[in-house]
Amino acid sequence: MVVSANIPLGSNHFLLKFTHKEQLPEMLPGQFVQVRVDNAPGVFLRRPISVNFVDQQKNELWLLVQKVGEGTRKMSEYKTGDVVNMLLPLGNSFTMPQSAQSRLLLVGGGVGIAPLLYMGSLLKQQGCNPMFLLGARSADGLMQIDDFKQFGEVFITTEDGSAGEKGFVTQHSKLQEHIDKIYTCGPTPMMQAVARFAQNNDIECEASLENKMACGFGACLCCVTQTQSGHKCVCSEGPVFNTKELSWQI
Amino acid sequence: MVVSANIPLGSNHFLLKFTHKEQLPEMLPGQFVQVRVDNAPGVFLRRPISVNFVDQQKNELWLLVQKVGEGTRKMSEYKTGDVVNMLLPLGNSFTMPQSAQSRLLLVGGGVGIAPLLYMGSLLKQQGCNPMFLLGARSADGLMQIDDFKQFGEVFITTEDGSAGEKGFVTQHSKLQEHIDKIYTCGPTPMMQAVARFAQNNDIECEASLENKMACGFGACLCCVTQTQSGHKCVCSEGPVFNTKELSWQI
Amino acid sequence: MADLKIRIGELEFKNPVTTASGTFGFGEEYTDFMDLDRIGGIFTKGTTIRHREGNAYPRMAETPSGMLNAVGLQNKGVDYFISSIYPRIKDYDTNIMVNVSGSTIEDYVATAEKVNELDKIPAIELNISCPNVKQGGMTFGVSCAGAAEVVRAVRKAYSKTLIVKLSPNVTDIASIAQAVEEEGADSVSLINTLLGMAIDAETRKPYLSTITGGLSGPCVKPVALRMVWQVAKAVKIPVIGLGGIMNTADAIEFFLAGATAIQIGTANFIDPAISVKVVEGINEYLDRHGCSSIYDIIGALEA
Amino acid sequence: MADLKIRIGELEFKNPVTTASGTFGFGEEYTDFMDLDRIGGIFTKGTTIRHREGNAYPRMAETPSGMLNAVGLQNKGVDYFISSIYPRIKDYDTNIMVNVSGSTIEDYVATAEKVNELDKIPAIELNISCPNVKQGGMTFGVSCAGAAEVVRAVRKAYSKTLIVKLSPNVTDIASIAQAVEEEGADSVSLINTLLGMAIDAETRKPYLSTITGGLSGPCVKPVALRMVWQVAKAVKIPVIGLGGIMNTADAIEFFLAGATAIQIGTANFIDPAISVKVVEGINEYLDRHGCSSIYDIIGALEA
Ligand SMILES: Cc1cc2nc3c(=O)[nH]c(=O)nc-3n(C[C@H](O)[C@H](O)[C@H](O)COP(=O)(O)OP(=O)(O)OC[C@H]3O[C@@H](n4cnc5c(N)ncnc54)[C@H](O)[C@@H]3O)c2cc1C
Ligand SMILES: Cc1cc2nc3c(=O)[nH]c(=O)nc-3n(C[C@H](O)[C@H](O)[C@H](O)COP(=O)(O)OP(=O)(O)OC[C@H]3O[C@@H](n4cnc5c(N)ncnc54)[C@H](O)[C@@H]3O)c2cc1C
Ligand SMILES: Cc1cc2nc3c(=O)[nH]c(=O)nc-3n(C[C@H](O)[C@H](O)[C@H](O)COP(=O)(O)O)c2cc1C
Ligand SMILES: Cc1cc2nc3c(=O)[nH]c(=O)nc-3n(C[C@H](O)[C@H](O)[C@H](O)COP(=O)(O)O)c2cc1C
Ligand code: FES
Ligand code: FES
Repeated sequence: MVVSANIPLGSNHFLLKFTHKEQLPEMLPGQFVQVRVDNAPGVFLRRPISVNFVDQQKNELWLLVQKVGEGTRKMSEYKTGDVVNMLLPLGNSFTMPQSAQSRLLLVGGGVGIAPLLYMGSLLKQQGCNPMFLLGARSADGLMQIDDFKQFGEVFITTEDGSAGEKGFVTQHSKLQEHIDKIYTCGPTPMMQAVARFAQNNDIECEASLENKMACGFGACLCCVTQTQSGHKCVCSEGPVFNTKELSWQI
Repeated sequence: MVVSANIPLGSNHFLLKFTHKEQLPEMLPGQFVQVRVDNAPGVFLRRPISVNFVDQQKNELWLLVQKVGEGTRKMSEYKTGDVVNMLLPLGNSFTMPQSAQSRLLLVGGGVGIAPLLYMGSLLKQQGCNPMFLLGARSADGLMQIDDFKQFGEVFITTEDGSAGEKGFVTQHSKLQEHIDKIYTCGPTPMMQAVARFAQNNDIECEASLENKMACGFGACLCCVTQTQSGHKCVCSEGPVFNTKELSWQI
Repeated sequence: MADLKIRIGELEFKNPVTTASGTFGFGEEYTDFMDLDRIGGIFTKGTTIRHREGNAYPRMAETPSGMLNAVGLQNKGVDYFISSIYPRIKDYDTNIMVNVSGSTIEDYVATAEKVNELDKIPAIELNISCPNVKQGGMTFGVSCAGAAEVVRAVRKAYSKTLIVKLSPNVTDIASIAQAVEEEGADSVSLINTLLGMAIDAETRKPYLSTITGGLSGPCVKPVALRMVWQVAKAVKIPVIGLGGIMNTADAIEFFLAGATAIQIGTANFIDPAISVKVVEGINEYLDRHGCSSIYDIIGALEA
Repeated sequence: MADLKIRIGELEFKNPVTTASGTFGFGEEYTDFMDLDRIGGIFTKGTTIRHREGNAYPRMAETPSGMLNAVGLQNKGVDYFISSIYPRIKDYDTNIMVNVSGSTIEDYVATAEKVNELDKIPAIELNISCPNVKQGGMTFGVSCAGAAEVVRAVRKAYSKTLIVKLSPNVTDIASIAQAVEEEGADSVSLINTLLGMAIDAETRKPYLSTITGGLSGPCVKPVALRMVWQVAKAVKIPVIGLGGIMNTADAIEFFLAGATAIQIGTANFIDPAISVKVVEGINEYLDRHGCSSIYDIIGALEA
């Protein structure tokens, strides 16, 4: 894959766009890629990153990345034209709603909004009207809002109140309205709160997990999460799970 | 140290020039630096490189480097402005001749010519007329010839005859003439042949060794060479040795 | 094109490159990336008599040039293997060897007996060295008596090629290899993971739910090479070498140290097609060095 | 500014950061780069009763995230140390501890006796774990009986703080630590190097003249941490932890695992001023975590 753009977003995030000489394989919403980060000190394993968006026309893959350690820091230095080795697409995907009339809420926190953009774009394509509820610590952590707006209404919370409603996503007023299904990705405590809300209100809920991975394709069994039917691999049997299936203490 | 130039020389070598905001410490001919090569896969220890030249006016240090592995390959990618961590200056030095009238021959092979340029410049400064005998596998491996010519007469051998006399440095016709002292640096077999020639002809000979090093400043005892008085550290008690002192089987 | 065929016990391998247990699933996980038929063999995920859930998450930590794992032999048990996995994988044109793990001698024996019945499984690898399970596993592998005892029992129950996988967490691996050889093992494979630990300085917590785990990857290669070299000198049966092999050069080093075959483990996670590339690389190396057979370099260290 | 003082046996250290034997010469090699008085202590190069030439060159090979060495205890002998080195270093304001090595019990005892006479050497580190010498060295360190025997003998001859350096090349390091504790050691330090090997695939030769050598650097850190944690749980005497410490976070990990002090080894080669930086880093960490003393984090792993 060849880097076609690297766009800084705020102080801690960046958007990488990649093209490929051949046509990109079909990618499903919720799937991820495994990036080999070369020449980064201490980085031995690949780094899993969600598919943020696929631009069919431009044959382009987008990754939205947060700088947290050496691997993502190195990725933040990628330049247009750099060639990056990645495995893709990996994992299962969010499931499409029963009907286009369903009231769908996509709840993202921090960089966990990444897979929701692609999911939102496909929902819109299929005639749904997805709503997005995006949370961040502060306004600086909000990204791609204009992109999301292309595909549906966007609601925002920030912990410090610097944008949208103040508080956590689970405190947003929009949650008072009727919702049929929630798709969520973000920090585990946030997803658990969302799952609890969904459970209490009898809402379908799918969450995309971000467990630590070694292989990314079901070979090592390192990335498991406990489910109603035992340990499941987040990389190959996930990353998307119906939250009812997960053994979360919620 | 800040890279001020990186000049490719032939296909396998390059010349790095560094400046520093403060005045460079005095460096002696034969001394070396220990370069920390960051972000190169598999490179853990520093890499020792000889002082090739010091440009006092420009406050500039030159390193002449051959690409042999990951460390030197990474160095070949340094760009003007890059900041490089190095320890310097390390090691002892070539000793100046008894008299400015001495007939001095500096014999270098391959990238082993590196320290001879600086030594030659200082000899010239002190009123000597050094001669340089530089060997390479082929013309492509000859470097800095014009720089050497500034400080003395230059004689050349190449193994394939593509420049200068064909053969090894020790076969060069110049060696038939009277010589008082030889300074040599290059592949060990070459230096041993030079040392043998010097011994047979009762010529003083100093060789600069390139043993593998871990620390570079006498702490680890990894870099030893066997001498008449036991193991000596090439990094701190060398890299320059009078060849009589070395326990070479010659 | 040199001859890459090697033999372990009665069993012929088309080439000496195999994949290590626990890093290659049951092979199927890799079919998107490579052609399984091109490698010499596959060692399956550790299989036990009963279903095991393995250890709690987190089970993995990255370390300098390596990783720690604490999977803890998660697997669905040998019966599930026989009924559900074996039928899907048995017709690959490569040697499929089941890695037999356990906590008691009875379990090892029972599992080996069941696998003995499978036509297309020509060998087992007896894992007496897993550091990630509370009972059994490594405890057998760290003493000569323990290793001999379990091999003796399994040897009686298992008639095909028996490979015993040794633990590196011991004072004298060569004598354990000898003990195992005496009990009739056809081969020894080494090394399993080194017992290690990782801590998050900021949270003050261990990275693994089990606190300690098994270290693998290039960081362990110097230790693995040394042990292969020590064991190859000490036993007559062929040695299968592994530990940190990332590329062809690493593989060659193990052959020179005395390994008859190699396994590739953690490297599969970084390049899932690496094993096929190493087969090609070995071929190229042998040609370049004028060798007509892989046996020309086995134990050929010039020391 | 937290209190960094720690105590090992009778001996107080101004801070818990010391430098590892064989990687720091006799301290003098580092005075161009740092102020020796700012670290807690220095463990000298291994010192033997007689002059030793050490092993032949080459003695070093780089490995993934580490290095192998086969120096083989090159040193000029204890008498030379006393007459020529001691006078030059004795007045540094830091604890200087002689690393006492040997091949026989008599040699260990004789060396320890001589060092016992030196006013400004408050402790020795008994190296029963060097993998780079043919006789003695590691052979004592790999069995409880051997370790106990040499410590018993030296304990009688040496009246000050006795630290025993343990080998990681063993099945059960905790029981060796216990054996040594019973014989009156005031502390154990671990780990010495892991026995490893490196081969040049192209030339087919080992990189070291001795074929095998001692592995150190970040690659061994997971093993070292695990052993420190095991030993700290098994003994009451303070544990000095080392193996792959490259920065403050690494050092903190060893304290959390149970080390009372740490040694920095191979890292000195890459940054000769690293030990002072780690002292500063520990201070900063303790402040940031609201700790008033280094003892607040020793053994404080939340497991
Ligand atoms: C399926 C999946 C999809 C992901 N998608 C994205 C994405 O779209 N954008 C994005 O920015 N990140 C994503 N992540 C997280 C991303 O993989 C990690 O942030 C990255 O691997 C960190 O690498 P590093 O070398 O920068 O940091 P490291 O040095 O590896 O780690 C820095 C810190 O982050 C912690 N950390 C690292 N990985 C994880 C993890 N998986 N879970 C929890 N803590 C972790 C470490 O413990 C450490 O404290 C995803 C993860 C998964 C499993
Ligand atoms: C005092 C001293 C001065 C030196 N001056 C120069 C100089 O001015 N210019 C220059 O180009 N090089 C010089 N060298 C050699 C240089 O240090 C090595 O070429 C470099 O360290 C190789 O690093 P690498 O990562 O590129 O290769 P690596 O991957 O480390 O090695 C590649 C190959 O080169 C071999 N190799 C590496 N280092 C040495 C060595 N020291 N001796 C023999 N074989 C070795 C390795 O075994 C391997 O086969 C000097 C060495 C010393 C000790
Ligand atoms: C995630 C993981 C799981 C493993 N599971 C097993 C196992 O089930 N049985 C076994 O014998 N070895 C197991 N191992 C050990 C490997 O087979 C191998 O011995 C070890 O990883 C060293 O080789 P490497 O450095 O090439 O990975 C496992 C290793 C890893 C990394
Ligand atoms: C070049 C070198 C020489 C060493 N010499 C000695 C020695 O003389 N005595 C000793 O007890 N340990 C010696 N060691 C081992 C170190 O003191 C230390 O135990 C080991 O290197 C692990 O720590 P590290 O990873 O921080 O280097 C030596 C290590 C190296 C790298
Ligand atoms: S990361 Fe290997 S199985 Fe999921
Ligand atoms: S390289 Fe360490 S003493 Fe010379």
